[in-house]
Amino acid sequence: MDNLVKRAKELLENKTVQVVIGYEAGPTGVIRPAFITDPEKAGKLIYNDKCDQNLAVYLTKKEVKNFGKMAIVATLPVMRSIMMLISEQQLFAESIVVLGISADGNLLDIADINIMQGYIEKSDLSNPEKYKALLAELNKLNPEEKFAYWQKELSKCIKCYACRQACPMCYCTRCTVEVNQPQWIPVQANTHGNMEWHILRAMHLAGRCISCGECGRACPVGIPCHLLTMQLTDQVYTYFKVYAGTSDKMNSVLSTFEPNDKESFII
Amino acid sequence: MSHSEHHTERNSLAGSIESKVDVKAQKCYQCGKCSAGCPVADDMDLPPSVVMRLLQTEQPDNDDRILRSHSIWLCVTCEMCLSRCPMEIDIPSMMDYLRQRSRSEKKVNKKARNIIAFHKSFLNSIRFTGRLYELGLILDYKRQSLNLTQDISLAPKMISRGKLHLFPTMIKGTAHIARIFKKTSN
Amino acid sequence: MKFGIYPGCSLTGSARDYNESVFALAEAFELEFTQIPDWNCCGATAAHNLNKELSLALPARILALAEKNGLDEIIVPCAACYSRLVVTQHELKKDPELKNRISEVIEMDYKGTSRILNVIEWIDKYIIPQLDAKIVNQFRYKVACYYGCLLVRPNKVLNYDRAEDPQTMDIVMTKLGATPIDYPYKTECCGAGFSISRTDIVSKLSGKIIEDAEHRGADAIIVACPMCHSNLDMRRPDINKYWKTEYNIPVIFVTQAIGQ
Amino acid sequence: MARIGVFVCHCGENISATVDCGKVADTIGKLKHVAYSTEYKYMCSDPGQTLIKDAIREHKLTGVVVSACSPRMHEPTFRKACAEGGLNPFLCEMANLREHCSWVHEKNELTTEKAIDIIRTQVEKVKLNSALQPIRVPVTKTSMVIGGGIAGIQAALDIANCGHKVVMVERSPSIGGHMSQLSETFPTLDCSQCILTPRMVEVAQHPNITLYTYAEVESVEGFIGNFKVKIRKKAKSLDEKACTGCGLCTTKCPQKKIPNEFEQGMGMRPAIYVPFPQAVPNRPVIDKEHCTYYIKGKCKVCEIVCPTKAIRFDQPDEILDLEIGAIVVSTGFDIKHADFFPEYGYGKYKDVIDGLQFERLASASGPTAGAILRPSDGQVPKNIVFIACAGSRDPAKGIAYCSKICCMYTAKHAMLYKHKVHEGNAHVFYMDIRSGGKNYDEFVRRAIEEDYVNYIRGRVSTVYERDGKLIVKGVDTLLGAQPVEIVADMVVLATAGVANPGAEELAQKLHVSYDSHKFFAEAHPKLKPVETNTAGIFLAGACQNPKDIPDSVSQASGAAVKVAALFSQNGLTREPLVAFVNRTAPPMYSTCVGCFLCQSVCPYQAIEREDFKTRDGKIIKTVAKINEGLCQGCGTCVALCRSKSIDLYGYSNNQVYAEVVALLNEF
Amino acid sequence: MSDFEPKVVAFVCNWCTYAGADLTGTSRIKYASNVKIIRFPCTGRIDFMLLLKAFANGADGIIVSGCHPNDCHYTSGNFHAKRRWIMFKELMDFMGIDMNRITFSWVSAAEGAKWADVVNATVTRIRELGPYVSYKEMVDKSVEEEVKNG
Repeated sequence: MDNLVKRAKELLENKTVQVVIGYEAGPTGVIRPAFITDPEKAGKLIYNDKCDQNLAVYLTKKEVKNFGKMAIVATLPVMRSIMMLISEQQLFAESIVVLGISADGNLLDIADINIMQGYIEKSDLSNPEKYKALLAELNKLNPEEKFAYWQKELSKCIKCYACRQACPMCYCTRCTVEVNQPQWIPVQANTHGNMEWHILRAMHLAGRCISCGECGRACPVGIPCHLLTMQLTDQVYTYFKVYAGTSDKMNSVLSTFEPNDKESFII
Repeated sequence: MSHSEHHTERNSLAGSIESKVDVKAQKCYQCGKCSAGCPVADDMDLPPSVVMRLLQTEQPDNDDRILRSHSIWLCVTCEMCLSRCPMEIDIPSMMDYLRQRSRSEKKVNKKARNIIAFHKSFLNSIRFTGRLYELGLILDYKRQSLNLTQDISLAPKMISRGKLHLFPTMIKGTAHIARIFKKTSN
Repeated sequence: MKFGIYPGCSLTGSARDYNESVFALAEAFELEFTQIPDWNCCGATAAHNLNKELSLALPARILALAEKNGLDEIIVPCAACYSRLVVTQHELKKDPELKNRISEVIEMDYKGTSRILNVIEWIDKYIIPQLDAKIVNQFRYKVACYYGCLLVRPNKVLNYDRAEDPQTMDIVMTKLGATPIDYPYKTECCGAGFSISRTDIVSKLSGKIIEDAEHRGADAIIVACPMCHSNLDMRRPDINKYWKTEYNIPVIFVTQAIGQ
Repeated sequence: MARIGVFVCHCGENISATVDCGKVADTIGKLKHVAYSTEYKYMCSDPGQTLIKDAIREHKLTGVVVSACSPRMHEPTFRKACAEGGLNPFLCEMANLREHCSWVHEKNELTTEKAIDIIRTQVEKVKLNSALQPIRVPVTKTSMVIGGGIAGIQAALDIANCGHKVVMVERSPSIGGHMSQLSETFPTLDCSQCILTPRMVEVAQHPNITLYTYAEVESVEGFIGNFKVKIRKKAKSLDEKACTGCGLCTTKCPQKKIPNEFEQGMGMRPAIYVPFPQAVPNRPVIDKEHCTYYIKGKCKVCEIVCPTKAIRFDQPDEILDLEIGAIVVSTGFDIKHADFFPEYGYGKYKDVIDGLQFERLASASGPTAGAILRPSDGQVPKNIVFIACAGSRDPAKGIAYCSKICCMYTAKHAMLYKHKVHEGNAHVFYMDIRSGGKNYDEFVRRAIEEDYVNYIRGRVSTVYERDGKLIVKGVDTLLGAQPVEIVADMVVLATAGVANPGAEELAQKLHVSYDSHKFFAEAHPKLKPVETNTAGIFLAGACQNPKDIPDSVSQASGAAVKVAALFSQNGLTREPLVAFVNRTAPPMYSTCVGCFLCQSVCPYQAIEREDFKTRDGKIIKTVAKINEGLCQGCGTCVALCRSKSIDLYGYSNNQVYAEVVALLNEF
Repeated sequence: MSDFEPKVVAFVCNWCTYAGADLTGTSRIKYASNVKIIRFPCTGRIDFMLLLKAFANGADGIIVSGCHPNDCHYTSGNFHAKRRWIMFKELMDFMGIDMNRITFSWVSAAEGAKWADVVNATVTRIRELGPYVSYKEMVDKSVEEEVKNG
């Protein structure tokens, strides 16, 4: 990872960027996000296979934006998040430098959006293998079992909204859950309200989820809520043959249409 | 629900062509461009566009006329019809299917006897040797078609030019070829 | 990259001269290729007329043999074989279920990865680039380039040249010093598989092809298909008898023209 | 505190026959917030309406629910009544007891209960209604017509004659369009130029019309009544005021070998040229691409010979900024040329021509002065073949549609040929003859019966040349698909009508949608054929799909009426049932986060961007803003908005939510 | 369950299905009275959350209906709705929420008879399925959870 450190240092030294968002090892060795502003501290940056947090979530945070131009250590999900954020006008391509990391952990030379797009297009964009297996398991259940499964899982939800906080696509300044005219989602945590919240979240991420799995990792009570969005990612591909985060000019699946979109349930 | 799902299973020839070779007779609007370009149309009892029209009627009598026609055997699969068809109807594939149906229903036109005899001889030749044994083909064809004197003048010239082998070349995998023939003969 | 060649039955028999000229060319231009070991007949017209599955299985065996022997590119001089092989590749790519079924029939793995070249493609790719260095005599004749059916149709499957008034052979011939004529019969059918069973039809169709070439003052008809050659050349007595004519325009394989 | 009045109508016996209206009114009357509930035999009658008006005043009602027929029937009636009673009309809702209840169910308890539920739901909704004011939008009473063919000319004249200003923008140096190229017109065979030229002159001279030729639309911003348009006037290299149109320059220009576009390439023109003798304006332009001076830097013959010194080599393009209230798009069509047809020789045979070329050959002002002569050798063709549906109805060539005009002009061509070459034979290969139209089929029959044009039903497979003749291989499908071979001297292809090159780019500039063939799309295929989905932009002529002259002219007049209707008032009044994006106090300004996904769902381009800036102009936040002039109130953006920052008047989130809750719960 | 009267809510667009249902009335075609209609300007306006709210408030069945593709009064609202319903249906199926209880249909302003058919078929189906017990139980349980939690 010398290359990464060297590049980050360079960028900070020649003032191309004011902050580098990456990973560092905390005092106890736990990987945590790092926000490096001092070139001398670039050496703290690390990258290994434990660095799985989707850092793109910080790109829309005011506190981070205030540093100025940002560089970000970006694995495939981060790059795809960046594409989504640019296409949804939450980020300007000019305001970031992407320190791309390949699947085998090496620094990529991502000079601009087009190169990043080329890289993304060449990559496997379907859900990660470990989640595919889980999804397949769940899809095998019958409807009653599915309903029971989700009721059980969602009864655990404490409405802490960590899933929302961790998701780079959940950048709204006001979430639907904060609307009380009408009160779309009940304030209190209960199975039914929790289910409504998770349905809402999954629908809002339909065609926008880039399968990073961050929401599931963030959940303090272990609800596999990422499977909801990933299931829709699969379906979006099945029906519309697109994956989210493949271009900086993406039209979201639910804000566009093709006249010949196929379905079989509308009579 | 799409409109086509409302239709029940069709028993017509057009129906089976649609399901077996994915050629939709109803697409034909009878412009006749296939017949206009077909090199053998003037020898045909039913030029291709007429075959299409008969199919569209979905009448048993008309289906029968097609299967008993000389046309389906006269088609040389030159693909000109498909190449120029504005509706991109794959008539050549359909003709292949019609020939097979005509044989399986034992409706082969008498005039097509020679043509089929030749095809059969051809396949016989490769069934046993793996490759085409041209002299064997010709002899077998003569036997099947009873055209005993045809091309007699050609043979000696060809043999002398090394163009007609007196003995067949047997490939190593003749047993393999025989199994392929067996598995595909339904 | 290993190049394979699939000569096909005609080239070992009635079209021996074609075979010889292909090999002679290859030798002259130092191009090596391996015959697909133990190749079989592609099934030709007979197979697809009588039995669809067989018509796919026979070519599939050939392609599978090529794959097994690591032949990434196969040269197929016979236009009819070329068409059968490409069509098979296309059909099996389109329908994975059919592919599995055929694999089962031929008892071999079939992937469909080989690239299939017809003779003109082969010439264009490997001969033309070093033509200037090797050419001895310019082929200074007026020629009618006859492509026949199977080099260009079905166009969407073969994806080679344009369906109407194709140009590739004309370009090759021009490079050899010949003057191709504007020739509307380039892709009209010669009667193909009726060579023996319906000589009358062959005579009629081939006669038109020859008549137009003669009428336009061509010195020779250039072909790339043994079947076309045999219909236009070997059937000449029948043709002349059918049309009551005395056509004597020669019919030459494109490879022979280069060899000259 | 809401005070709702409910008025249950019997509709004679239409409702009361199955619904117990008395019980309904009683039950509803007991609901919280219902201040008044009554029943009456005919609510829509004068006494019924008076009942409502009086109750509004008497009971100080804050909302009214009229429980009667479908709102699609009488909503305007009752809203008006409420307004007369002093209540904002948008505080009135209807409960549909007739179409959705009494007429479709049997007389029983359940039906009455359903009626109560329907009313209850509307009561809950109306409590949340807002008093709305109609939206007023100012209108600039100047229209722009893009394209000066017959459709544009007709639209411009009609609008101008209504007393409104028109700016006409034409891309080429003269107006007139394809119609000016035609020889005679079907079904009357009157001379095209003779009927068109007076109209062209009228456009040029009309006091209400400003004509910009050799000009193109650069950009269009804004919305209905308030478009801001930029027009690029391409440099003609000429001082139009100084030029007298004497034409000396065009005769002296040494460059004379440029294919003449007006003659469809069958004649030549100089580099400084007037497209055709009757051109309007009749002033030359310099074709910079071919002018020797522009290419090589010397020549200037035209400048030297010009008696009025009108040539301006250094003239720049000019950009005009215009305020426009309505736009008529009439950019016309193009046709496929012979090179589109591989089987007919890829355009390599000179005597295989397209329909427009035939028009020029037949035209008295054309390159042959009206004689039908072969382009290859100038001989009179003795055998001529017309091929209809060349490219049209040909999905394999990417054109599945019928071009509509070809059947008629092919009959006309064959007729003109027979009138000019008496001893000649005309053959027409056709698939169907589509001659619906006044005197159209009679015209085709005349070609067949009186002029002995040989109509053959079948398509032509191929055309090739042999010994200077064209061999046409077709088929007669009415004779059992018998092959037909004709040795012809000339072949005329009735080629498909296609969208104009540049149509797509213009559509994007105008924010008007277009179909897969790049023809402009109408707002509704049946009921809004001249409107586009962008309010204030209308269509005329063949830019929408291939059309003949009468259809183009009719549509142009239709479009003109739409413009005139828009201009008949000083401002636009629109129903205020539109979407809006919320606004909050700084520093948030709105809960909208500016993802603008709503922009791509909006069919009307009604969603704009609004920047909030600091005092020194730095943008703090950009959020969505609805243009009330454009929004039609479909609410698709509302359902899509994740942060619920957009809402819709009349169908707000609060209202529809309340309806769901009310419908399913008893109180 | 013979006396079970399903509660069915219909979410329909103003221009096609609402008008179609008007035509059912004008044509005096009878249908089950269990269905109650909520009018929207367009299917594009129908928020998927409203469907969940309908179940939460005790609906046993739902109908969502609008203009046929290409007939939308606003040209494309129904196309957007179609995509939304595709996603919604897939998510519901994944979570085991009973999509047999929702009928999606296109009913034009001319299809009065079709509207009656759609309603009757839906009511018959829901009658067979019985009340949406599992969803109701979840909602009821949730109310208890809340009471318990305070």
